[in-house]
Amino acid sequence: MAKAKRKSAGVKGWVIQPLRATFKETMSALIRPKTILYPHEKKEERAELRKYFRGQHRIDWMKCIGCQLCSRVCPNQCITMEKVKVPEDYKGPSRSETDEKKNVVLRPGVNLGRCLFCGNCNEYCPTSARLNTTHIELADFSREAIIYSADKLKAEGKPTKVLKNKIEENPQLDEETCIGCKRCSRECPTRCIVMIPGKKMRKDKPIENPKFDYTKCIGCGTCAEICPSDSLLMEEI
Amino acid sequence: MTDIWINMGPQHPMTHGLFNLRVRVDGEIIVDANPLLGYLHRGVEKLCERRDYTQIIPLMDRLCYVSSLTWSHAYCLAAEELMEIEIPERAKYLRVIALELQRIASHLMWLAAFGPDVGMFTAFLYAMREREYILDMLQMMSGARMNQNYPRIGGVRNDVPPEFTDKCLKVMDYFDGKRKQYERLFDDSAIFLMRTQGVGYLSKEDAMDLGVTGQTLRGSNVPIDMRTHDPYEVYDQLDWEVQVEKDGDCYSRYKVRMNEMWESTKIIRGALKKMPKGPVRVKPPKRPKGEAFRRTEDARGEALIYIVGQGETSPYRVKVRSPVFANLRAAPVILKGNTYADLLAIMGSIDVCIGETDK
Amino acid sequence: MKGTEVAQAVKEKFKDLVSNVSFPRDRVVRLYVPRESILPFCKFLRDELSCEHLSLVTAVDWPENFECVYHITSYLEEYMVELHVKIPKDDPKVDSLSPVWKGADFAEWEAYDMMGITFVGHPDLRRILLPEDYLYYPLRKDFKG
Amino acid sequence: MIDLYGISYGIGKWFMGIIAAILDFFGQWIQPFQGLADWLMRWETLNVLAITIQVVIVFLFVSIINLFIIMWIERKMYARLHTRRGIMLPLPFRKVQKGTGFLQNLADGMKLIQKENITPKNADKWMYHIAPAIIATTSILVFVAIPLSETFVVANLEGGLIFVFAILAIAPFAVLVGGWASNNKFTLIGGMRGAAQMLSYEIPLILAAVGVILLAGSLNLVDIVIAQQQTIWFGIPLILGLLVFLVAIVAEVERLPFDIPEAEAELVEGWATEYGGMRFGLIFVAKWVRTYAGAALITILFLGGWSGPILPGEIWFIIKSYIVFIIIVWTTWSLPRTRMDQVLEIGWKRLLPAALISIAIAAALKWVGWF
Repeated sequence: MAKAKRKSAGVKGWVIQPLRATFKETMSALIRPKTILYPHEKKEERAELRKYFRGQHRIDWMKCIGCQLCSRVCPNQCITMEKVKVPEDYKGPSRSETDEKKNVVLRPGVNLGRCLFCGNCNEYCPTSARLNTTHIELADFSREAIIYSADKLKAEGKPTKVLKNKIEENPQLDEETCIGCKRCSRECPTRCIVMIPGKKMRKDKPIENPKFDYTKCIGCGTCAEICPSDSLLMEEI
Repeated sequence: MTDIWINMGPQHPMTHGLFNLRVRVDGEIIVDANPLLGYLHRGVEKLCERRDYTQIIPLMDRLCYVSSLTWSHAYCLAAEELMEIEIPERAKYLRVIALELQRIASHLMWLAAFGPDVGMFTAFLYAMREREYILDMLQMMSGARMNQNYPRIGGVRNDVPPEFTDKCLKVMDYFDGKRKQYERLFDDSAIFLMRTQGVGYLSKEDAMDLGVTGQTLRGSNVPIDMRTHDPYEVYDQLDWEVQVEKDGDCYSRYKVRMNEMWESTKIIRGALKKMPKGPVRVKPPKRPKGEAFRRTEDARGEALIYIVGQGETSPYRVKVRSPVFANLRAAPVILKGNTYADLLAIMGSIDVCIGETDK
Repeated sequence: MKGTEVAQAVKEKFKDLVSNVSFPRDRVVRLYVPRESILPFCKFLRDELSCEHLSLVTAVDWPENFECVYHITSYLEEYMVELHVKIPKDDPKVDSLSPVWKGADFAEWEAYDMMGITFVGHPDLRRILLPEDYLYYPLRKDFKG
Repeated sequence: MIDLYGISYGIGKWFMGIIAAILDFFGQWIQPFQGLADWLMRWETLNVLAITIQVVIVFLFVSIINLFIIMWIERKMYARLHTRRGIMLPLPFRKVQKGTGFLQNLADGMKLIQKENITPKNADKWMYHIAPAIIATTSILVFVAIPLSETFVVANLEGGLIFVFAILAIAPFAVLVGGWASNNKFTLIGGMRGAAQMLSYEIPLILAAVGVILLAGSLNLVDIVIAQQQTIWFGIPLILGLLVFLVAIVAEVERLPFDIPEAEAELVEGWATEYGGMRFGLIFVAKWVRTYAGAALITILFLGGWSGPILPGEIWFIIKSYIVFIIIVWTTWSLPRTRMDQVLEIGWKRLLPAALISIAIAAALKWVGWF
């Protein structure tokens, strides 16, 4: 089984060559060792590594429109939407009609115990409201402490009007089953739905069907989720 | 009866991961060996059936913590085959760069484990130090050191920052310069040669019959590399060579891996030079139908992912072929007749990663 | 060898046993074989068509039957055969390929473990990833958590 | 002349003088105290006390001061070899991590002392507990015979070299005992390997020293060094013997190229797997003490002992032995581990002939009349 030796290291190989290698490394490290003194020096704060770094989440409340898209694309279902009470004169965007009546906004909270920092939520956020910080020291003493509520993740920025449909789906209406309840138009975070009279009649009145403004639609799927008669279907653009 | 069974693992410094290698030794000679798996089984294939196509990518990253990018890439490649989409040229080059960086990082991790296996702890720290520079580059590309979640179905997550090319070339120069150091430490060290040469012999016929792939196969003089055998991305347009060694012992496997690392730097340089400008991502369809598979050369061998789609947002069946799973099959064959102390050199040269083996 | 040539060679030997031949890629051929003839078919592949390497054994749980998918590679001729075998649900048995390729037993172990397909002629068929006394086959579609 | 015995005697006499004075003072009223004071000041009592103090001084030097220094040297040295920073224990109130970490070993020792002492269920309890004690005591006992200078020596034995080799050879026996008594497969294999290695390395070790004995014409370690002062360091004509001795001493103390009895990759922690707490600490520390003993032996036999200009002899001795120790550490962390059969092969096929050649060279030199 054993085969003859092919390469012999020679006399030098017994000790001298390995010692040479380690000696060179020792000399290079004598004054400045290569290790980082961790709590004082942090690698992720180096400028060139910071651009796409995925650390702890922050949510820009002035950009977030509460569309629930992040919680939908999250592989681990670690994002839960919370209804947060706000003062009546709150100027944040993104309040669907129901929320505005109740003076609440829908904002994501993150269970960091489950989060795997994949960055999907950032990627699909239609308003780029989700920010990634370089903060990574998130360990804590209890499980409750790493469930971050919406308030804790709050960051204030400037509101934006740019909406991008990154999920690339749009709702399609099945007019046959629509009952005209208006829930979709009330819950839509971008208010891209207007109700117009449709073909079907009920009690001699036309049933109001939703009409979508696809330039504003972000494909979040809230309307399809909320529809009581399942007449909305998300379809690819 | 002088034979004794020794349980190596799951809590044993030899096992790089969680598995149990039961070894029967007669004095110092190994008579029989039997790997027992399943300590890290997470049911990835079942989990894939409950997630949609995009959400599987971070899951695939976690198949192997050492070379995560190759797995998510293999999945994306198979999914693109299923969806019948062609990705942009720049994305292909970016993927190649990321894959080769990941391959170097994975091999360095292997070297870091192989060093202590043959009793040289110094190699562990040297290799880990070099790996950190490579991981910096991956972090610059994708935003995470490990579990990058970088490839996407239809491209990559994001374009690289503009200063990436210079930084990456600098790291490659540094890494090339270190080659001499490693050769002095390993190849010129008589004790290292004593430990690896003529140890753990695997013949060419056995290697092919047992379904062994990757460096273990190439160490046994079979020049099969999926990058040229079944070309994907732009490997066929770049200038590089498949690394083969003639004698199927530990030293051959070691040499193949070492040579591959510096071959990878060559690929990265070529890809950085040739990389065109343009978009990095196209939109994939959501509900594909049909079945598809793609093979890639993982850092440990042939990775094959087989996907069946049924027109749903999540696949009907995903099957992962782990190279280490097949290579472990060869372990008892190689081990038989060697001494107990050689077990480490042999298992180290196979490069076991249990994350992808148990799935 | 191109996929079409392989299909030609296979069809000459096993005339009407081979069905549903398709070519997903240039050097890949996908075909269906009845489960009785899998062992002679694979022997033919290995001996005549120089398929040295069995990559993968997959089991898929379709609503009406099981299906075993074998990915078989030829290193020399650089092509691949994707072999499908349909297995009825009430009798999930198929011949083991371990006489043909030694490395097949590990892959078949996993298929047995996850999908409960019994491989006749396997040297040592037992649970590999799951506990020895586990009752269920988790990758079947009727397995609920 | 000031020597270790003289200093100890002085300390003892001074200390006893105080006690005797006090007793004498009370002796005015209580007669027997006067007799006791007289007895305390007798030569025999003071002699015993002086020897005790001597041993305590050597023990303190070996196991406290010297041990901390060599442990610190090794840990810091191989950290730099790994391009790391190594131990750096800051004081609790300092925020910035800047420190040499000299007290880190003390902290580690404190931790080990606090650990519970676990005995495996089916272990042979007596043997299991006695093995680390044997190793620790014999390791320190080596220094009884090792002179730091002409006068700084506890026991200037006539057959000092024989005593040192005999004491060094006991520890592998304890390795076998400890490995066997632990009732564990890994420890058993480790213990067996330790015994086999001892057999193959004891002989080249002693044979390499035979050349020195021939040249010096004495087994007394002090005489050997004085012989070197009169001629040249024996390391220069007997370079082969020096190399053999160095390799054999590394194998003897089970350091890395030859640490197969505790190959941590395959045998977890080798024969010491089952030991915990301070028993493990003793084993660990004894390894360092033995390595230093080896370095000291090389210094005495080949490198001229304490001979050197300007500085006092003890300082020269310590400097030389530390340099040898550093060389041992450097090789330790640059080489992989050999295999069991290869260790025996190196021992019997390479080192033994080399040692014999070294003896032949020494004999030839003696015959020519240069020494």
